[in-house]
Amino acid sequence: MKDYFKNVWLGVWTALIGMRITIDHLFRKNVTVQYPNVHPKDKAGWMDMPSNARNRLYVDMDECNGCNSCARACPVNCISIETVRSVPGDAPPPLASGGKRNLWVSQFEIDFTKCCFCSLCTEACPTGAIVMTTEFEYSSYNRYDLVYNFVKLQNSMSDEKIAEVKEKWAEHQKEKKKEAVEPK
Amino acid sequence: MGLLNRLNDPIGLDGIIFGTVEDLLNWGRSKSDWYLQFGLACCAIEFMAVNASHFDMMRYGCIPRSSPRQADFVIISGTVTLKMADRLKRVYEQMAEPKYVIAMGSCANSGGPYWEHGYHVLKGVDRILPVDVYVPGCPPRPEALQEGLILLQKKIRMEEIFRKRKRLAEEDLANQMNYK
Amino acid sequence: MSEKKYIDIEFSQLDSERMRLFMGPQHPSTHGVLQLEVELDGEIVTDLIPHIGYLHRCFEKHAENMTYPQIIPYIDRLDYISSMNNELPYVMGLEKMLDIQVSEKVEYIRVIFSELNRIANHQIAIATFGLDSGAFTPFLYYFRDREMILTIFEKASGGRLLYNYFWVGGLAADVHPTFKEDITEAIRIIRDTNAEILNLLLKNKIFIDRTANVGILPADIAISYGVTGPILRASGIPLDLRKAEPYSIYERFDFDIPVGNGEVGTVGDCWDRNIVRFREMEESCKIIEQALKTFPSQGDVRENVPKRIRLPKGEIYCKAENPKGELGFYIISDGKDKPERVKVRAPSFVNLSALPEMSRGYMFADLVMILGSVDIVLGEVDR
Amino acid sequence: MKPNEIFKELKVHFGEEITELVENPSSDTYISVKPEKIDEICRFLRDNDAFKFDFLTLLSGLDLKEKLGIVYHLYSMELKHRLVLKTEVPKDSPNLPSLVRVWRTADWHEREAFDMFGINFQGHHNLIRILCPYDWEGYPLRKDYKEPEEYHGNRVPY
Amino acid sequence: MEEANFVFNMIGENWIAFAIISLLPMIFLLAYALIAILGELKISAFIQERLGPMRTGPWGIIQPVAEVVKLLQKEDITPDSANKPLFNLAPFIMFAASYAGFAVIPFSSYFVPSGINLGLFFLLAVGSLGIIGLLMGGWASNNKYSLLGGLRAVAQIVSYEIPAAMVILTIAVMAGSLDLQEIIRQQSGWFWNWFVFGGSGGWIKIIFLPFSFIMCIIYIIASLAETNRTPFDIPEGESELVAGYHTEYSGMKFAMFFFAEYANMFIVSAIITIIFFGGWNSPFGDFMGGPIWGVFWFVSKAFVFVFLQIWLRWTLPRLRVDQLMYVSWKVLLPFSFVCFLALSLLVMLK
Repeated sequence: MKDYFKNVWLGVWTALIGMRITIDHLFRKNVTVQYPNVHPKDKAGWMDMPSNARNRLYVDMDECNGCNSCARACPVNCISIETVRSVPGDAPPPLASGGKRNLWVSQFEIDFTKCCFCSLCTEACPTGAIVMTTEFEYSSYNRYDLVYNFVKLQNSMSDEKIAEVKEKWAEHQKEKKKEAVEPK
Repeated sequence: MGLLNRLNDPIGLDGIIFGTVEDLLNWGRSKSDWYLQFGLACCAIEFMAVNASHFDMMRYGCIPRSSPRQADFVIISGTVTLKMADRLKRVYEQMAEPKYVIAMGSCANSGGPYWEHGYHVLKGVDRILPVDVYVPGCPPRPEALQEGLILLQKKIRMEEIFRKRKRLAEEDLANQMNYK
Repeated sequence: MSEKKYIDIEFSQLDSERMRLFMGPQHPSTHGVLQLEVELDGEIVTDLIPHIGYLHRCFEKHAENMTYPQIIPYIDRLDYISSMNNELPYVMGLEKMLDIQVSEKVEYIRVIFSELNRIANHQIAIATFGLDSGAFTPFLYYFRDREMILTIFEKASGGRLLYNYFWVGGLAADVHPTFKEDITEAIRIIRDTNAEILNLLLKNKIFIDRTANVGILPADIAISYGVTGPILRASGIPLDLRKAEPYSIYERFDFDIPVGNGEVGTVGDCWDRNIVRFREMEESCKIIEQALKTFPSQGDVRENVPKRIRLPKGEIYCKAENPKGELGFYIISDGKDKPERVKVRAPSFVNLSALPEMSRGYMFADLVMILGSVDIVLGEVDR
Repeated sequence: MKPNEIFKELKVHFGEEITELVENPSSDTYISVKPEKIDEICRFLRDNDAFKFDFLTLLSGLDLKEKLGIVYHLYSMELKHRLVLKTEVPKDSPNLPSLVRVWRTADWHEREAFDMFGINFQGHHNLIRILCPYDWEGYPLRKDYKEPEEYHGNRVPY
Repeated sequence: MEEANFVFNMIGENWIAFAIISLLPMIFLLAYALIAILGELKISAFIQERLGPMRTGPWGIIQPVAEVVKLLQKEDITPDSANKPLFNLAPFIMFAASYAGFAVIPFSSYFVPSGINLGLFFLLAVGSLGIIGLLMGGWASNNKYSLLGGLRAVAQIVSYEIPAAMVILTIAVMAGSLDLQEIIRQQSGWFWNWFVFGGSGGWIKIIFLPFSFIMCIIYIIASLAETNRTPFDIPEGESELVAGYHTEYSGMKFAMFFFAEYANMFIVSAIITIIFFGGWNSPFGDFMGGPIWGVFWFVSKAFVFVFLQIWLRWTLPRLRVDQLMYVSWKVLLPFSFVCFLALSLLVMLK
């Protein structure tokens, strides 16, 4: 009998305690960050995005030497790079930071529908061309808009140029073959 | 809220009346999106975070419903496996028209990290459902999902309700003419 | 007793049809894509068959095709609520095989972040459990606090949920400068909220009625089912790998192992499981505070990170105390840069296998509570 | 108790069934056993007061090219020691006794090994697929596994 | 007793008057539902330190309008295996039952749609009609979750009718009438004349104050159960039963259920107001009295209880079915018996 009344009392009392807590919160300042109006990059408070946040990748084509190490490091193989070897004497312009380049990067494609944003590629890159940015607003209506070809985007090589270097390399190969055949 | 911007529409009186009504209807649908409580994988945790106090999905008029019948859109938040694909399709079919799909995260977009060796992973939810908005990220930030949501609302606002049938019929006719 | 038997016979003669209910994979309280085939007699669960595999993402197949550092992002995605804890046994195992000694600072950061992530995990566990019981508000209070922990992780690693932060031989990046202050502040707020939740949810009479004496798992059955983590401790067995087989630098810290003692019901019921998690959060706070006091701020976190990992031939079983139980990786190497086989001992998978045993004979509404108290993550169950 | 002591003890009791003790400085030590009486060995390990292996931590299947391997990781709650047992079965007849009656946790572990490798645990009450769908074909974690082209109308490869 | 209906006084007793009278609660109900839905969203948000709807109009205040516009457009699905007539009828029965309750609710001393002298009894009777709709919907959906929800709802409502009826019986004894207007008139004057404080007259009632308080609490709890609100929202308990009896409903039919739920919330709040808190009476004697202010007092008192329901919903967890029965039969009912006896004694002493 004592337990019965105790239970009934506890039922009412703990409910009242809970109600006191919730009414307390009713008049507290709310914590919501109103996203489109307050952007996380605005440095609005402790919730804002740090500068090392891992979001969309960016490739600086002026820095890329086409070494393919990011593609090898990528666990999901979302980076596909096509390069064309340059013929001697027709080397691509050097890197913006001064290094030498031997490869024409004719295609640098990152499929952001596959990327897992692990930042292993940025670690592997010897020149620091591929970096993680804080840009995250790139939702789209079309899946194929999420495949970024940085060569096209940055216009580092035009289609004609790609065709030209490819042709040059093919010719170079032919000549080499000839040279290899001639000594016989 | 732009209800009257169709007044400038050069279609005529039809356009004014239907355009205004259409705008109102679209406005209602875009501002009151009830979503299906449906979490699949990692992205579901970020999806829950979007519901939580800091991001508060309800600001957009999104109220969680656990029955697909009452939901307006579904957020595919995570990897869809082949075992799940049939069930997902069924859940989608149970939803009442008009219905929308947001593919959240890499896995839903194209299989994500599992696209290469995942023998049991559906490589992209668009193979079974018509996806309206693709939100990239693995998992996307809560803000990124909110951006996807705003895109979806924009899409709903642009929809045609009344003239769709007429337009489709006209297009059909034109196609037939071309065929002849 | 005899009377009860008599009643049972009476009821068995009644021609009542059993109902087969398929709960999930789309169901608000299956914590993901679990399917439970429930046989109901009225409201009583007479049988339960879990169908899992709706999130089978072929982790082990992927691991065989990846180099060792590339596996870490996939390990994050196993138990996506406590990614830091997931990475820890894997990198420790590899370090043991490669014979790498990591620096003091790395060990400290690893412990601090593991414990923070344990808090975050338990917050979600209790929050979703409250949600299952119908209390929506505690869920959001916990998520509000969890956001602080995630921000700390993001500032350190760059990722909000999946970090790829613990690397073999070190860490991906150094911690941010305001790391200590952020964590001290976070712990203060976590403790405040915990005090609130204790009154709002855990001590609520309705909540106690829902959870006490429900889903009892006796200790011997728990061991036989291989259950680990808070569920085992709630059954009264103080097994915690941090104490039993101390790894990293856990032996330096002073903390207790909370066990279930049946305060409001029986040992090993749903309430015990939650209160164990709840108290573990406090213990984690204690560990973090101690670690912050002696935290060595000097040192490079990446000095021992090998450029290329090639394991010697052999095998290792490395384990650590995940928030959900003993997480183990059984790594077999054949001397190449890719593992021959990586097998995961997923605590959720094992814990879930005890669910039918726990829930038989309880009511359908209890089933939801029992499932919630097991605290599964389907990414880990199905792998 | 160290694995070599356990090995000696087991050798006394089971003789030929216990093949060898494999020690490797950089990795775990394990005991190789023959598959036929694995359930008896495990029951002995569980019930003997010197071992008290009451906890099956992990049961994993392996693909060893010609054979299939099964690895048991055991742990004793009371004595706090661990043991690894390894056994091999031929690929064309992968049969060995089930351990469900020794440790109940073996139930799902064995189903998983069956699902992934096609190891047939005799005496298991419910040996069906667990992770893959029930009508899935092939054993995915075998090294020679080829993923199907189509499953229920959905294309599988990317 | 003057006839209390301003419509009849103004245009006489003809069919136009009847039409107007029957439509007035509907207009009120529509406005109320919009406010209550918004209130629910906003209050829950503020309790959880969120903001709630923000992007539909300023501070999201026209969110419910958008919802109605949306629900009007949704496809109305009738499942193939459902029992179609019952499935389609259920929401209407549910709504009609709650709307019928408005027939006797006195909004003011000069307005009650139908001034029958059995008002209290009518409310009790009509309030239980709704469960037929519930059960119909649950059964006809041919969904196991719906069926479980429907059955639970019936069990719950039927058992909570009894403590509620006990409370109403007590009030009938105290007021000596079943006419709602009469009950309210007996509580006129200052707020200590309300039945929650033991009714008018006599210092002896101070001894009986605890009993009348408990009676009030019993009715509040029972009313929560009758409207399926937390902690008694078992019929639609999301975590177990997906959405309970309305799992299969979509579009406008679902809106009817939704609407009926909010209408029910108002009805029970109105009953609490009428039988315990003096209905349209001003709490401070003649201050702000009169029929026009009466509407204000009545509606604002009722809204306090609607707020209480919302507040409780976002605080408490949900009970289990057997515990629900326990609360009804073993807690509320004995307590209501004791209080009934005590308050009857009070009536005799007065």
